[in-house]
Amino acid sequence: MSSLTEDGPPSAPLPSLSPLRVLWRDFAASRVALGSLAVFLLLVAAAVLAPWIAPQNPFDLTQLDLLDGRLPPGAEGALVGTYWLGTDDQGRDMLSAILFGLRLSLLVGIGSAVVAGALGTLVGLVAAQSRAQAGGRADTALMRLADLQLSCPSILIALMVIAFLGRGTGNVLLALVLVEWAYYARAARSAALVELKAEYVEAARGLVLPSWWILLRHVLPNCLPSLVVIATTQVARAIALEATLSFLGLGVPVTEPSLGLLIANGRQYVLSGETWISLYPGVALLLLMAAINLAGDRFRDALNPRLGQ
Amino acid sequence: QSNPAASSGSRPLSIGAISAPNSLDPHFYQSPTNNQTLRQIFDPLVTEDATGTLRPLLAESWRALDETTWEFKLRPGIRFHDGTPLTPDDIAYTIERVPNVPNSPGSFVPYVRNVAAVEVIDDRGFRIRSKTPNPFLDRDFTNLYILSRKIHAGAETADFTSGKLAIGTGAFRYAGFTVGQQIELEPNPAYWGRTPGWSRIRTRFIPDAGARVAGLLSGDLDLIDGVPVQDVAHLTADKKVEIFSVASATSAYLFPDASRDQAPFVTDRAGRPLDRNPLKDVRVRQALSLAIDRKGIVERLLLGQGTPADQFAPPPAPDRLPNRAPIAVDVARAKRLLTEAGYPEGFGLTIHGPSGFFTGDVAVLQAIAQGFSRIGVETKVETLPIATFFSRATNREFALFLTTYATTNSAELLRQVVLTKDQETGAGPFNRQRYSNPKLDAPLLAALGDFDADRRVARIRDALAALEEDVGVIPVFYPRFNWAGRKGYVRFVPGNAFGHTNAVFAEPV
Amino acid sequence: MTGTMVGWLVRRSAQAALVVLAMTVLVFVGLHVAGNPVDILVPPEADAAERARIAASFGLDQPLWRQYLLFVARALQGDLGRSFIYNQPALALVVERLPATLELSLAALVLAAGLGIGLGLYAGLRPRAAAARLIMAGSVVGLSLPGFWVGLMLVIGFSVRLGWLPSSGRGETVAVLGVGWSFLTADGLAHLILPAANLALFKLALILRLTRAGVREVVHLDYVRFARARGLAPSRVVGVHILRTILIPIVTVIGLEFCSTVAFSMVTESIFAWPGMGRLMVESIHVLDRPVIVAYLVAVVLLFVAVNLLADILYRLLDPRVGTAGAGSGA
Amino acid sequence: MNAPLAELRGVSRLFPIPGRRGAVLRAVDGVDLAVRRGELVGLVGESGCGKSTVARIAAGLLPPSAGRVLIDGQDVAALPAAEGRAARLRVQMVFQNPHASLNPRFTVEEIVGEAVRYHRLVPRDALAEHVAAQLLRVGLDPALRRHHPHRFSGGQRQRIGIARALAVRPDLLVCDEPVTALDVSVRAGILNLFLDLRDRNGLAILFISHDLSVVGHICDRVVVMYLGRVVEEGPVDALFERPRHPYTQALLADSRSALPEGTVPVRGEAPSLAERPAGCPFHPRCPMARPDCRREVPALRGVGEGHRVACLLAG
Amino acid sequence: MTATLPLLEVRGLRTELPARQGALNVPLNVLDGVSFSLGRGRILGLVGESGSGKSATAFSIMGLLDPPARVAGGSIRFAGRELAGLPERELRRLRGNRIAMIFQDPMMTLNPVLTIGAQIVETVLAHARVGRAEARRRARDALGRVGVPGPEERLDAHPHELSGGLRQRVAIAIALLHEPDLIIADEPTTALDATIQAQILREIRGLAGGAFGGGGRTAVLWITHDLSVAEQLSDEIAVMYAGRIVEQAPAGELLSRPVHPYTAGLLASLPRGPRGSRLTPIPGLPPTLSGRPAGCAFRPRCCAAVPACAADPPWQGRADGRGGVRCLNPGPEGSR
Ligand SMILES: Nc1ncnc2c1ncn2[C@@H]1O[C@H](COP(=O)(O)OP(=O)(O)OP(=O)(O)O)[C@@H](O)[C@H]1O
Ligand SMILES: Nc1ncnc2c1ncn2[C@@H]1O[C@H](COP(=O)(O)OP(=O)(O)OP(=O)(O)O)[C@@H](O)[C@H]1O
Ligand SMILES: [Mg+2]
Ligand SMILES: [Mg+2]
Repeated sequence: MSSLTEDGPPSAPLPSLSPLRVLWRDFAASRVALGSLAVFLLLVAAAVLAPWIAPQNPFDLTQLDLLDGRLPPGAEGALVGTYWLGTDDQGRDMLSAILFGLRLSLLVGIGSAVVAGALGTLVGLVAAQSRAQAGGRADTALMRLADLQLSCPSILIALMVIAFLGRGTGNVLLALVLVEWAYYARAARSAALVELKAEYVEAARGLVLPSWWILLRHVLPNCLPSLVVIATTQVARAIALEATLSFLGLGVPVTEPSLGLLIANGRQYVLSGETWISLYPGVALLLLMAAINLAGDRFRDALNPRLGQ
Repeated sequence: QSNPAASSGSRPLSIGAISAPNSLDPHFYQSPTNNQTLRQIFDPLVTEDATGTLRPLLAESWRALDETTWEFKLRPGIRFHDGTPLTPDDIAYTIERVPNVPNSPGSFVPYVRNVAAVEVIDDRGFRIRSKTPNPFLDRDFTNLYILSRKIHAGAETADFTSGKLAIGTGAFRYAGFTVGQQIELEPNPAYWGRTPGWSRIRTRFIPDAGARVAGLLSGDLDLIDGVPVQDVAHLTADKKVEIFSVASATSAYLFPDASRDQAPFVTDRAGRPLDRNPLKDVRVRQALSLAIDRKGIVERLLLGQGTPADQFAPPPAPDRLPNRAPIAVDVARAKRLLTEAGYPEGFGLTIHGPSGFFTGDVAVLQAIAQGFSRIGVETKVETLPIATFFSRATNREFALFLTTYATTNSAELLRQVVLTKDQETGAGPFNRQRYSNPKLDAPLLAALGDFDADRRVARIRDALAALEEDVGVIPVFYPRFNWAGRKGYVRFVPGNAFGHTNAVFAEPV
Repeated sequence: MTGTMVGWLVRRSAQAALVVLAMTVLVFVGLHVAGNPVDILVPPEADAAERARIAASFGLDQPLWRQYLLFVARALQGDLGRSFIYNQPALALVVERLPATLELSLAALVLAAGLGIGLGLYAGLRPRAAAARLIMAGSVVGLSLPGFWVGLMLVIGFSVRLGWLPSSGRGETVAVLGVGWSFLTADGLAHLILPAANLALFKLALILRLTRAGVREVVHLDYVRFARARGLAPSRVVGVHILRTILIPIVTVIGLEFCSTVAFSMVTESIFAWPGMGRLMVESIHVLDRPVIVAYLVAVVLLFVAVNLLADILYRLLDPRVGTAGAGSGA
Repeated sequence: MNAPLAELRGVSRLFPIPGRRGAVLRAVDGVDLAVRRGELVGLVGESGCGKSTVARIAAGLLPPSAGRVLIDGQDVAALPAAEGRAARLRVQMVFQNPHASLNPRFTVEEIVGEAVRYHRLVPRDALAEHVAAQLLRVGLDPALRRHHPHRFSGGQRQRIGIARALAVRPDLLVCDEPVTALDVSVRAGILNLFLDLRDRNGLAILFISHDLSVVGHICDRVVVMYLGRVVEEGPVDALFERPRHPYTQALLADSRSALPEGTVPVRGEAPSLAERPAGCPFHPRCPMARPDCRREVPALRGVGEGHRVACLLAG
Repeated sequence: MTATLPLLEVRGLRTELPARQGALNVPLNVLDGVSFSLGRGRILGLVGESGSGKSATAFSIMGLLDPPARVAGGSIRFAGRELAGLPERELRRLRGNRIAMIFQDPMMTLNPVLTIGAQIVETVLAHARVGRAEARRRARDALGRVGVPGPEERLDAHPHELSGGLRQRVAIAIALLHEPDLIIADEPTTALDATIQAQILREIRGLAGGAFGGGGRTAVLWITHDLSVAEQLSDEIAVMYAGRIVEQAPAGELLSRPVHPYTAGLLASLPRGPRGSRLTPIPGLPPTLSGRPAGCAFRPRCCAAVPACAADPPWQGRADGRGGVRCLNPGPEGSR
C-alpha cells in the first residue's frame, strides 16, 4: 500500500482538526458503522434509562406476580398494562427484564473488558518491554502466569471466586476479569513486541525518552487496533461466559437476571413452546453484539490514520 | 403404533435417567440413584411401596419377637444370578460387610449399627438382635441389598463396578456399565418373581432435562425420568408420549434460624443489622408461613406437578397428621402478626437456596421472596450451587434457607431434621439451624422406642403438631415425580415415592 | 537444534510443573473455602458418627496444610488420590474420559478451523461479495449466542424436528490403541456432529474473522503478487502463499482456544450427555470431589503444554524464520 | 585539526545467532571512528557489513560489546545518569526508512516536539514556535504540523525525521542511509539540507550510504567497511582518486559504470559474518589475494594524509 | 534492429482507480494514455518520479493491478495478441511463462516460508508438464545459469538464509525459467549495493544480448529511478511523469540532450559539480493523483511553462521514430 501513501500532502493545508474530530470523521465515513453505533448507543441509553422507561422494575419482587407468569407477548397483565414481550415464569415483564438485563450484561461485558483490558494490556506491555530490553525474566514469569490462567477452566475460576466472595454481580465481574486478562496480556505482548522493534521506537529511545513513556505514548497506541479486535470479541465472550455461568447456576443473582440469565432461564421453556422467554433476550443480545462488533471493526480502521479517508 | 412383537420379551428398553450411580457396589453409597439402579440387580429383604407401606421381598414374612429381637423368614428357592442359593447366612454376611466398605462417601452403617447379632434358625429363618429397641428395624432393611457370602466374600467396590461381582438376586442381570455414562441389563430368566418382558435395558445418564426430553421426542429414548414440570403439559398433549407420575416422599421446606439471638442476613428495612433475631419469634415465623402463596407456586411454577404443603411430613408418610388443609395465604393476618411481634414496618432478609438441587428450586425461592416482600419483609434471594450451599447451611451461615428431605417415615423426618442436635446420640444430624423444642423432643424420643404401633403413631403426631405450632420449619410443597415414555411401548408404574428410574417398574405394552 | 530443543522442553516442563503446583494450591484453598463435600454427600439417614467417619476416610479431618502436604507427597509418586464419590483413582477416572473429550474438542476445532479458514479465505479474497458480507454477519451471530441455547436449538432442529441426528450420547465406538473412538463408526460420527458443531460455533466465528483479517493484510504483499506473476494457479496462490503466512496467528489462536474448548466442552458435554471429562468435572465441582478436580486440572495443564509444544513445532514448520530462541520466548 | 566530537574506540558488537545456541555473530569488530565538529563523514560498505550497527552504537541506541563511545572525550557509559542522558541527546539519528521511523499515530507537531517537551528544552509556551522553527529549517510548511506522517511524501517524511533530530539541538547527526528510499530530485533537496546544516550550524554528520556518487559529492571523509571492519578510510578526494583497498577499488569501479569493460570484476557474494574467513576478510573475493592474506588480519596503516588502509598489498 | 512487428505494443493505456467525490464516482487516472513499444531483444528503461505510474504500467501489462484499480482503456498487444480484457486463465498461461516479472525488493518478493527450491519448482510445474524430479533439475540449472554458487544446496535454503544479491538472482532465475519473450523488471536493484548491482546488470545485458538461451530475442522493460543505471543498460529510455510518458529517446541521447523540462530537471538534480556544491532539485512537489492539473501536469513546476501548456500537449515523435516528447516548449535548454 506504499503507493497509496506517496499520494503526497495537499498543497493547501487542510484545516487542522483535533485528533478526536479526525477519528470521528473517519469513523463516520461508514454508514454501517454509524448505524451500529446508533444501535449501540440506543441500547446503552435504553439500559441506562431502564428504571425510568421500563414498565416494571423486574428486580423488585413486590412488583412481580406469580399469577402473571409465562404470559405470551401482548397479554394483558394484572400489575402492568400490556406485556408486549410476554412474561417469564416469575411474572416478570420481559421487556423490562430485557432492559434491566441489558444493563447488567453491558456492565459485566464491557466492565470486564475494560478492567481486564487495562490490566492485561499493562501486563503485556511490561512483559514485552522486559523481553525486548531486560532479558525477559519478568516476561517469562508473567507469561507463565497467563498460562496458569489459560489452562485453568474459566468456570472453575468463577466457582472459586464465587465461593470466596459469594454470588453477586461484582464477583461475576471479578471472575470474568480473572478469566480474561490473560488474553489481553498475550495480545498486547505480541503486538508490543512487534512495535518495540519498529524504528520509531528506536527513534524515541534516541531522544532519550524513558521506557515507560515510550511504552505508553508510542507502543500502546499502535497496539490498540489489535486490542480493539480482541476487546470486541472478548466482550462477546464475557457476556457469553456470564450466561454460561448463569446456566451452571454461578452467575448473577437470580432475582436480578442479566440477558444471559434470562436466556438460560428461558431455555427450559423452549421445548414447551414458550419460546419468547429466551428468544427476545437472545435477539437483544444479538443486536448488542452485532453493534459492538461492527462498530469495533470500524473503530479499529479509524484508529489507523493510514486507512482514514 | 403398537409393535407386533409387543410383550414377547424381544423388545429392548432405552431409558434416559437424570443421574448416574457412582458404583455398582450396593453397599458403597446410600443415595436414591444408587438404590434405584441397583435395585434392578439386587434385592432387599423388605421393600416399601409408593404409599410408604412395607412389602415382603426376599423376606416372605417377619415380626418382632420382643423389643430387641426380630425374626425373618426368607422366600424359598431364591438364587443368585450365578445359581448360588440365598441362605440366612448371607444376611449375616451382608450386615458384616456394610461397615467394611472402604472410602464410602455415605455408607449404610446407620442401618446396621444397631444390629447386635444375626442368628440363623434354619435354611430360611433367622433372627436379628438389636442393641437397643428399634421399632423401625424392618424399615432399615428396605435399602440394604443382600449379597452372598459365597460369591462376595472379600469383594471390593471395584469388583462390582467392573461387573465381575455385580451378581445379585434381582430381576435383571448385569450386562455392562460405564461410570457416568450408561448401564446395560438383561432379564434374569431364573428370577423368582415376574420380570418385565424386556429383552435388554439400556439406561443412559443424561443430566440435562432438555436433552432427555429431546431424546424422547426424537425417538432415541423410550422412557425418561425427571421430566421438567414445564414439559409435562405438552408431553401429555403429545400423542406419541405418555406421562407417568407419583406423589413423592419429598418435603420442600424453609428452615429458619429460630434459636440464635442474632442471625446473619437479617436487617432492618434500610439494611442495618438488627439487634435481635425476628425469626426467633414464632409470630414472625407464622407470618412468613402465611405470606407464601403455596397454591400459586404449585400451580404456576410447578404447573400442578406437586401439592401445596399442609404440614412438614409428605403425603406418602402413613404417620403424618391427618386432615390438614393446605396453609392458605393470609397477608392481612401475616401483617398483623408482624406488628404484634414488633415489626410493623417489616424487616430485611436474605433467603438462600440451592440451585439445581430439585425441580424449580430457584424459581420457587423467588416466589417465596415475592410473598415475603408483600407483607413488608424486604427479601433478597441468593441461590448457590449445591457445592457451597450445604456447607454454608451446615455452618449456620443463613437466616432462612430452602431445602428438601425425602422419607415416608415421619419419625425419621423429625429425628433427622428437627430433633435437638446431640453429638452423643447422633440425633438431628440435619438440624442445621439447631432447632430445639422440648415439646417435640419428648414425644418423638418416646416414639422412637415404642413398639406399640398405634401409640407410636400418636406420639409422632404429637411431635408433628408441636412443630407445626411452633413453626420450627415452614413447609412449602411436596413435588410430584414424572416419567415420560413412548405411548404404546412402555408403561411405568412407580413402585415407590423416591423418583429415579428402575426398570422393574417398567412394563412393555 | 535438537539439543536446544531438549533444553527447551525441560525448561517448559519445569514451568508446567510450577503451574500445576500453583494450581493445586489454588484448588485446595478454593475448594476448602467453597464447601465441605461431606455436607453434600451424606445420605439423609447418616448420623454424626457416620459423618465423622466419612470425613476421616477422605482425610478431610486433617488441617488443610497437612492435607496438601499429604497430597503432594502422594502426587510425587504418581498418586493423585481417589475420587471421593467413585472410590476410583482420580487420574484413571479422568484419563478414561479423556478420549471422549479430546475427540469432541478436536472435532470441534477441526470443524471450526476448516470452515473458519475456508469461509475466512473467501470473505477475505472477495470482501465485497454479498456472500462474504453474509458470512461476516453470520460470524457475529456465532460470537454472540450462548452455546447452551444454540445447543438446544440444534437438538430441536436436527433431532426432534428433522430426526436426522441423534440427540445425545456418544454412540458406537471402535477401539484403537486401547481407547474407544466414535468418529470411526457411522453411528459414532452421527452422534459427534451436533455437539461438535455446538462447541465449534464460537471458535468458528473467531477463526473466520481472524482469517479474513489476515487475508486482507497479506493479499497485497509483494510475494503474493509475485506468485501470481509467475502464473501459478489460484489454488496454489491462495492455498500455499496466502494461507501459510496467515496460519501462524491462527495456529496460535487455535492453540489457545484448545483449552477454552476443553473448558467449554463442560457445557456441551452436559447438554449432549457426552461422556467426557468436562461433564465429570462439572459433576465433581458440584460435589466438591477434589481429587477428580485436581486430576482434571493436571490433565488439562499437561494437554495445554502439549498443545503449546505442538503449536511451536507447527510454527517452525510453517515459518522457518522462527528460531528456538524465538519459540522459547514466544510461549 | 580540532578534537573529535564523537569517537568510537575499538568498538565491537556481538549478536547471538538465532537458532544456534551459544553461537555469536560479530557484526562489528574493533572499529575506530571519529567525527569532528562540522565534518561530514561518509560510511560505505556492502550490505550487512555492520554500518547500521556502528551508527546505532554511535547514537547510543545499542551498547557496544567491547570498546568505548566518547563524546567530547568523555566515555558516555561512565558518565552519571543525567549527564549521560544529556550527552546522548547530543547525538541524534536519522533513519533510513522514512515510513517506519515516524510513529504513524503522531502528528508532525507531536513527533518533532515530543522530546523537547519531555526534556523541557524550551519553555512550554515557546514550544510551538520551536517546532515551527525546526520545520522551517528543514523546508517544511509549519501549517502542516497537524498532519499525520502518512500524508507526506517520502522526502517530506525524511525531513520530518531530520526536524525531530534537530529539535533537541544535537551536535552530531547519524544518518543511516537517509536518501536510499528517495528518488533523485527529492534526494537532491535532502542532500542540500545536510550541506546547509553542516555549513550554517556547524553540525557534524555521519552519513551512511552505498551510493558512492552521493558520498563523493557531499562528504569530507569516507570510511569503508567490509565484514564488520574498517578496511579503508581517508579524505574523500584522496580515497576516490587513489583507492588502496581492492574492495574500495571494486566498489568505485562498479559505481562509476555498472558495465565496465575490461576490469576484473569482483566475483561472488560476501561471506556471512558468522563464517568470517580467517585472515583478511576480503581475501576469498579478492582478485589479487596472496597466500598470506589467508593467515594475517591486516591492520589499518597510514598511506597518506589521514588516509589509512587495511590491506597487506597496499604499500 | 528488427523491422518486424514489435513484441509489446502499448497504446493509450489508461488505468484508473475508482474514487468518490461526494455522491459522484470520479475515477482517478493512475495512467493517462501511456504508449510505447518494445521489440525483441531490446531493453527499454522506464524512469520517473516516485508515484508517476511506473509500477502501474508494469502491473497493467501483467494484469495484476490491485483491485479496485483497473485498466480502463487503451490496448496492450503482446506478440500480436491483445492482453487487455484477456480472461484470467489465458493471462495465467502467459505470466511467468512468456512474460516474466522481477520485483523491486528481493526480500519481499520471495515467500519467506517456502524454500527457494519449492518456489522455483512450483513455477516450473505451473507451465510445463514434467515430473517433480525433472522440475527440480530445471530449478537447479536455472540457479546455476544466473551464477548462484552451489545451486543444489541453495534449493533447500529459505529466502532469509540468502543475501540480498542472491535473493534477487533467485528471482531472476525464476523469471528466466521458461525463456520468456518479455521480462518486466520493476526496480530490481534498488536495494542492492554497487558490486551486486553491477553483476545483475551484466546478467540482464547478456540476456537481451543472447546469453542464457534467450537467443537475443528477449525484450526487457527496465523500471528504475536511477538514471545512470538506465543509461548504462537500456537501448532507449522513457520518462514518466504523472501517469504519462513525457519523453522517450535512445539512452545516450536522452541523458546528454534532454528535451522535456522534467527530464532535464531530473538530470540536474544528480550530484555533479565540485564537492559540497548545492544540488538543484526540481522545485515544487509532484501532483497528487487527485490533484493533477489539466493539460501538462508538469506545468506548475516548469519554469518554461507558457499559458498554452494548460491545454494537453501533443506527442511529438522523433524523426528517427525512436521516441518523442510531450511538451509544447521543448528544447535542450527547456527548463534552464
Ligand atoms: N539486533 C540484531 N540481532 C542479531 N543480528 C543483528 C542485529 N542487528 C544487526 N544484526 C546483524 O549484524 C550484521 C550487520 O548488520 P547491519 O544492519 O549493521 O548492516 P548494514 O551494513 O547496515 O547493512 P545494510 O546495508 O543492509 O543496512 C548483519 O548480519 C545483521 O544480520
Ligand atoms: N491500489 C491503489 N490505491 C490507491 N492508489 C494507487 C493504487 N495503486 C496505485 N496507486 C497510485 O497510482 C500512482 C502510480 O503508482 P505507481 O506505484 O505505479 O508509481 P511508481 O512510479 O511505480 O512509483 P515508485 O517509484 O514509488 O515505485 C501513485 O500515485 C499511487 O498512489
Ligand atoms: Mg543498514
Ligand atoms: Mg513502483
